[in-house]
Amino acid sequence: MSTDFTEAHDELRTVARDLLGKAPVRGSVVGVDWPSFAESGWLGLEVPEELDGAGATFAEVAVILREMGRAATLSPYLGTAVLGVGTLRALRAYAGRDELLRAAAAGLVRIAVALPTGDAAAAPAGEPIAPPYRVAPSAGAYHLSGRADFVPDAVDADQLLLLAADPGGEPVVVAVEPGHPGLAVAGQPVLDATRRFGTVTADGLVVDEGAVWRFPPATETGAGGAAGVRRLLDRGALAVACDSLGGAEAMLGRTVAYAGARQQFGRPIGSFQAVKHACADMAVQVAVGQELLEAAVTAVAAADPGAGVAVSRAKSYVCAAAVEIAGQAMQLHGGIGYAWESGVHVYLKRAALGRSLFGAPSAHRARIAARFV
Amino acid sequence: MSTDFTEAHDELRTVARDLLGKAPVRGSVVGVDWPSFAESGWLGLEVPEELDGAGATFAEVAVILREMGRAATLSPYLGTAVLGVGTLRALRAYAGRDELLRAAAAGLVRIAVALPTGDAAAAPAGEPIAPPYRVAPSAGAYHLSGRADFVPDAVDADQLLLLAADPGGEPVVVAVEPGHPGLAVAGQPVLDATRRFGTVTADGLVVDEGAVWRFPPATETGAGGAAGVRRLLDRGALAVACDSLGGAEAMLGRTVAYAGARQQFGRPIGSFQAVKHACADMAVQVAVGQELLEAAVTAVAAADPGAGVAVSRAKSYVCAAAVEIAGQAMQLHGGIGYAWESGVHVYLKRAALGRSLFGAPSAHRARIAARFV
Amino acid sequence: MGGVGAMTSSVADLDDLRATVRAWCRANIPAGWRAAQTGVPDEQYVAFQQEWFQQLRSAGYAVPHWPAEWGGGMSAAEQIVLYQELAAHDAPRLVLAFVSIHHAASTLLAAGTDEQRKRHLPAILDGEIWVQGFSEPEAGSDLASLRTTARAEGESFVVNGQKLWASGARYADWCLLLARTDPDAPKRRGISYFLMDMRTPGIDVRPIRNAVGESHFCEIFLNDVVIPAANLIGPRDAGWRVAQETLGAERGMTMLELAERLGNAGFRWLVEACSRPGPGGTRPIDDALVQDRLAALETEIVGLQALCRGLVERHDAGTVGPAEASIVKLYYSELLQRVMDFGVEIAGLAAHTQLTKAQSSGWESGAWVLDFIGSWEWTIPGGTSEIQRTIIGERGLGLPREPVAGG
Amino acid sequence: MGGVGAMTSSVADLDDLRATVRAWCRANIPAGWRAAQTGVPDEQYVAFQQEWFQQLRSAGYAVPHWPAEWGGGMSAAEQIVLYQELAAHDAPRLVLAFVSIHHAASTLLAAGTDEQRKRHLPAILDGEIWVQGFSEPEAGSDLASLRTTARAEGESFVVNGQKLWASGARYADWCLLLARTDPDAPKRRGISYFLMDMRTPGIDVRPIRNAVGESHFCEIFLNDVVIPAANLIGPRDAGWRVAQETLGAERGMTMLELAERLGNAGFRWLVEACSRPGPGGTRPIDDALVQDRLAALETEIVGLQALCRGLVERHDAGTVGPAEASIVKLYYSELLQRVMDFGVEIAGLAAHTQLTKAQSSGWESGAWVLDFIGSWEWTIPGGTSEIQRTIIGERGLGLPREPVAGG
Repeated sequence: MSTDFTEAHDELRTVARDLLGKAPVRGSVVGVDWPSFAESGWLGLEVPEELDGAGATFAEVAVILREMGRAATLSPYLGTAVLGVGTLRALRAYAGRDELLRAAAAGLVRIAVALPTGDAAAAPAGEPIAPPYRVAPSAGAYHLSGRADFVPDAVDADQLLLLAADPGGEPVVVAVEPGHPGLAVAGQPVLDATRRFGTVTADGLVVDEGAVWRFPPATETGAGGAAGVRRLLDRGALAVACDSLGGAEAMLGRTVAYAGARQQFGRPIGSFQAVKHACADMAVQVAVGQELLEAAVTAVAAADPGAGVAVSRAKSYVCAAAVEIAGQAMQLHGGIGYAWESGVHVYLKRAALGRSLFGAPSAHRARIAARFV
Repeated sequence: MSTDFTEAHDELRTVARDLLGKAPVRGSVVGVDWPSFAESGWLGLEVPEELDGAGATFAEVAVILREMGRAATLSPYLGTAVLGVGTLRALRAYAGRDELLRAAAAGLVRIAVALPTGDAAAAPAGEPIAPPYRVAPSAGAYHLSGRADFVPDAVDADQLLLLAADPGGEPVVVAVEPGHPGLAVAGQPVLDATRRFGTVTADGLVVDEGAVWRFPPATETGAGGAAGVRRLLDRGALAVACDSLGGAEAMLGRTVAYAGARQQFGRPIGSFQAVKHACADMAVQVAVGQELLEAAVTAVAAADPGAGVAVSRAKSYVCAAAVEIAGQAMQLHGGIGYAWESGVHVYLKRAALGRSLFGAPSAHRARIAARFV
Repeated sequence: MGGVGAMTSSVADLDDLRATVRAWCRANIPAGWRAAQTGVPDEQYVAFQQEWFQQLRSAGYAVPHWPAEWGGGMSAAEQIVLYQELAAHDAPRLVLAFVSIHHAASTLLAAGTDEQRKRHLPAILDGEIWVQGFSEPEAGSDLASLRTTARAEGESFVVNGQKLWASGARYADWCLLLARTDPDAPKRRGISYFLMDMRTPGIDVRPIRNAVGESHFCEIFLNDVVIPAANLIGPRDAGWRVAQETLGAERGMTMLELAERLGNAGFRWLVEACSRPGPGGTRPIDDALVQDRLAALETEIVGLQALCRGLVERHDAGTVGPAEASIVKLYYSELLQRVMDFGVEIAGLAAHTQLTKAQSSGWESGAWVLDFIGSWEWTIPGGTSEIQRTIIGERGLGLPREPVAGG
Repeated sequence: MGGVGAMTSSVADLDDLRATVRAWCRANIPAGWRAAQTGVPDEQYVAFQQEWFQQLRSAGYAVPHWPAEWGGGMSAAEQIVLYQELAAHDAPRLVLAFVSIHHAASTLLAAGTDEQRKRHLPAILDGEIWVQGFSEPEAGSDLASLRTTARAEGESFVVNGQKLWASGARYADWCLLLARTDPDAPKRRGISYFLMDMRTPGIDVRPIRNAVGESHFCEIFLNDVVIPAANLIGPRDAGWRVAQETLGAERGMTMLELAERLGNAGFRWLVEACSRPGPGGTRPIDDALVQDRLAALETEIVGLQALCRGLVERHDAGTVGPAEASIVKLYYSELLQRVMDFGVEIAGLAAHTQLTKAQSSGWESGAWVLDFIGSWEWTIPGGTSEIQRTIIGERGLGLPREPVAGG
């Protein structure tokens, strides 16, 4: 990576850490108000400059995601900037699509994308990924049915993008707004109070052809709908890994600070090897996780054909490590760590949920291993 | 377990530890001379009293095995007393069989039993276990062919018992002596210099009917050849677990002694938490392993129908733990542990081989898990 | 060979007892109590606990470990049977009375005066609730550095200070209190042990919310609280010794109960979670990887159960080793954490939608994420896992102690 | 932005270099060297090592990390390419010359006089072999407590003592020696650093057999060994500082090479072992459990490789963190152990019949049991894993040091 890039990222990181660190705390949950978001320019990082975006790449989005993980921020960034913008950019250039991208970059619209967010998101190459909805033309319109669970940021979204299979099995994206007849969006509360999910059910939903958007046709370089869907799911998985690494870094930092200050038996607990070596192991995990994450981010930003495996490596390693690190943080904080007030539980819950979101470590490892057999 | 039993075991253990501790060291290998063995009475522990044995059970054999593991003894005990006597006792009461049992108890004959000693030994219930040989009647005699690898104590054996399938698929045992035409026994040197294995090949081997011994017929209580073979393999697996636990205890003891004496940074290294806590973890593993082992030994000695699962629990846990513990012993001994002279490598190699012998931990866990599905 | 009745129960007697307890469980355990106790307000939880305690008491099952003269009298072998059956039938746990029937009772029996015993043991059977007032903000793992003071004034002591992590203090009638009576003595000396009436003026109890969102832990602020000298338990300034001697007294049977619960309801939930088809229709349990983990965890749980039974038997026989309780506590708590962690993994995204767990259950409620986080309540309090490893290394294996800081 | 040429190699240049090295490897790596070097006597091993070293030297690949004026001059990026290709083509390792080209050279370059450099650097290129004389029986992890003394006598020092774990001392021409020149100074003070000619009278080298049965480690007994004062390297009594400054100098590139070897031959052997049908005809790799482990190990190896590349780049840029070398060493050594342990498991009973391994290979010879046991040569020497964790905690994370024993 060139020095210029590194410096630009450092700057972005500093700004993000500053803003997210100042974000209001609701209960134990840190949120960012929408106007700050719109102003930040983070929503349109990947939106092309001609659509008033920053024309940047996933590498910059990754910086924001990691800082949000560090601060355990509650925000609709995953739905809008990662999945929403990512989905729209993966589609053919429809007029409506471009309008949406422009609105998203400006913070005028919040998007949620209904796609598989469980282990199905990590299906090995060759195993088809079934969209959660089916769409079929009928009497000049399109009929949509299906249901997706754990759709990130679905409840507050102004725009829903539903991943559906057309009668030929090709994946398409159907754009609908909440309130559309036949569409039901319901909140799905989770223990991790820093994330919002919903179920999105389509039953008897009818849209016109203009709302059914397609991926570019397959070319020799391997694009096409199926590849597009995979890339979207990889974005989701990698976004969670970025978030988890940020959280792990926060937990390591807090634990080291606590262990250096907290006195027991007449010395700081961090001077005991049991604590010191546990922190060292956490530091090793963070270091390895960071390398795997950077490799995956670079691959995804460059649309590298090997990006999928790199994502699975980062997702499986980082998200498993993040749970262990948050758990160790709770352990090494002693009673304080188990108290609600310390906020360690916020990171443990967020890491635990992140471990399952867009594919559990074992699912991603199965995808990696499929290459060996 | 009653107090009487416990006391008898304590006495047996003390005698064994004393004798095995005094055994001559050849290179780094501790052996026991055959006359001492014959005298000890350990060979005939499970031989009925009417055949000049002790009429004891596997529980007493287990005490000896654990002490041999502790001393890393090189001996043909596994071949003769565990597998040999066990096989003979599992068969119908042929005259030749009883003579062999009597001779084995008196130390007049060394036995090797050729049966599956790899992962096949841990096949889940319901999956048939294929004997390594096939036997078929032909012109008034029996023709035997097949080959077994890693047959414990095959090379020095005076008597071989080959597990074969008859034309109906029923397991039988064929008794032959080394030198029999068509029989080839070849040493199979292994890195663990405290164990002896051989390959036993039967090619064009002819025996008369008197050498073909059968298991008792199946009854309502579930005996029969297949069950008999399973019990034999369970004896083998459990014998290795006993051995591994003894080795783990020795390694824990040595490491604790070393850590209490060795000074670095002006204090015994055992006062550092990194060393102390590692020893504590070893102690926990030994404690858990001991419980699992005792449960399995009790079940096998009582021919409990649940013995197989208990054996698989003990084998998988203890043999995996023994490798970890020997490895930690090497680590905590520092440079000394890596030196040949310390003998730690002897335990590590023995534990590593024991882990694979009569079924790897994963094979035994698969057998345990078959009950859940 | 101590322990009254330890070796007297024949196998046949134990089989009879097992049948009796089994029948009692079937007749008495409230059907569907888990669902009914999920997310209930505190008053309902307390009422349910008190009611269940009295039900067990009528059967003679509430305090089996107490001496016969006070209402107990079961041998270790009998208690093992009792706790196995209660776990096998998924009985509610005695959470509220835990400190009362274990810590308070064993302290009273070991160090109390006859008057103190008569005052409190029957009261505990009638539902008197106790809390332990040991930890302080600056005295967690290093309990001996506690700062709460008890100043002698005539026939009384005047107590000032702050206690932390006092579980159930909100509902408690009495407190087992450690306080410093000689500020000049070295750390472990000069601490005395008191029975403190929680209705005494000057006591302020404030709940602390824990990581799973419950508030059973409390802070206790003590401001000129007057405790009569008659409520000193054991000799003055010898409180540390008394507390140490009675602290682990109940550990064996408690751990046995928890191990049996982990091996029954706990492992059953896990196998059920693995057997439930996922979103794609496949069952986790058909995956060799999941089978391997299940087999490993079952093996470890069986090992834990055997370890606990052995501990109880050896405790009864007076042959228990110096670090056995620490081995069991360390192993249970870390195994519990691994089991729950695996449950969280297996149950996947859906696991995170279980926002409440059944009150009165243990750490195996089936609400995986809450149980996972709740498992730190075992690896941290009562001596962290790090402290347990040190105890095992030093007392169990005889390894040298760390040099004391500053000399 | 230190490091000559660090950022100067363009991607195209590097691609060219890769092609060149690749072609060289195909033409020069002796076919079947592993089989030929399995179980050979020492003389053959030494001859093979010297020959291979000269072959690499002619290509300019033996000491790429040295300054150009001495025969090196590759940028970090170029070295990464070189080591990746050597590993990918399974080249023999430079085992015998390891201390010479890394520790000796970096010490000479950092602290040597011009005369010392001129005397030794070209000689090393011609095959001069060096050994490190640091550890002692009572100074292992606690190296600063070494007891070997060097007494000044006129223009010389007279050395007495004993060194341990001196790898390759039997073949060595010269020794990097640490000895105490001021017996009254505190531990780390008063140590000096010498270049010792191994042919000096009074040196007795005795091989120590290690756990895998090899004897490359030696004891060195020093009995009134006279070293000219001119062979002091760095200032007198400042040997500890010099040794510390140069000790980890080579770590980055060494670890990179080892990481690449683990990721190439090492992981390839593992996949091959998993793909070989077992006695029952089934292949381990068809088991979901084995696939999961392989994926996890490959992931960790890829992480290690990236970590090593990053370390090398940051080293070149002068931005390497204080504990990065320790993180890499700890992680590599423990990962190596896990990989080999898994190999032992997978290869089963047959693994134990491989009684010898290929000399000149690294710790990934395919002889699983020997490689597994050999992996402790990474977790113990050069600072045990325990020491590395302490360094990471203290220097990397800034955690407080342990109080020193006795004050």
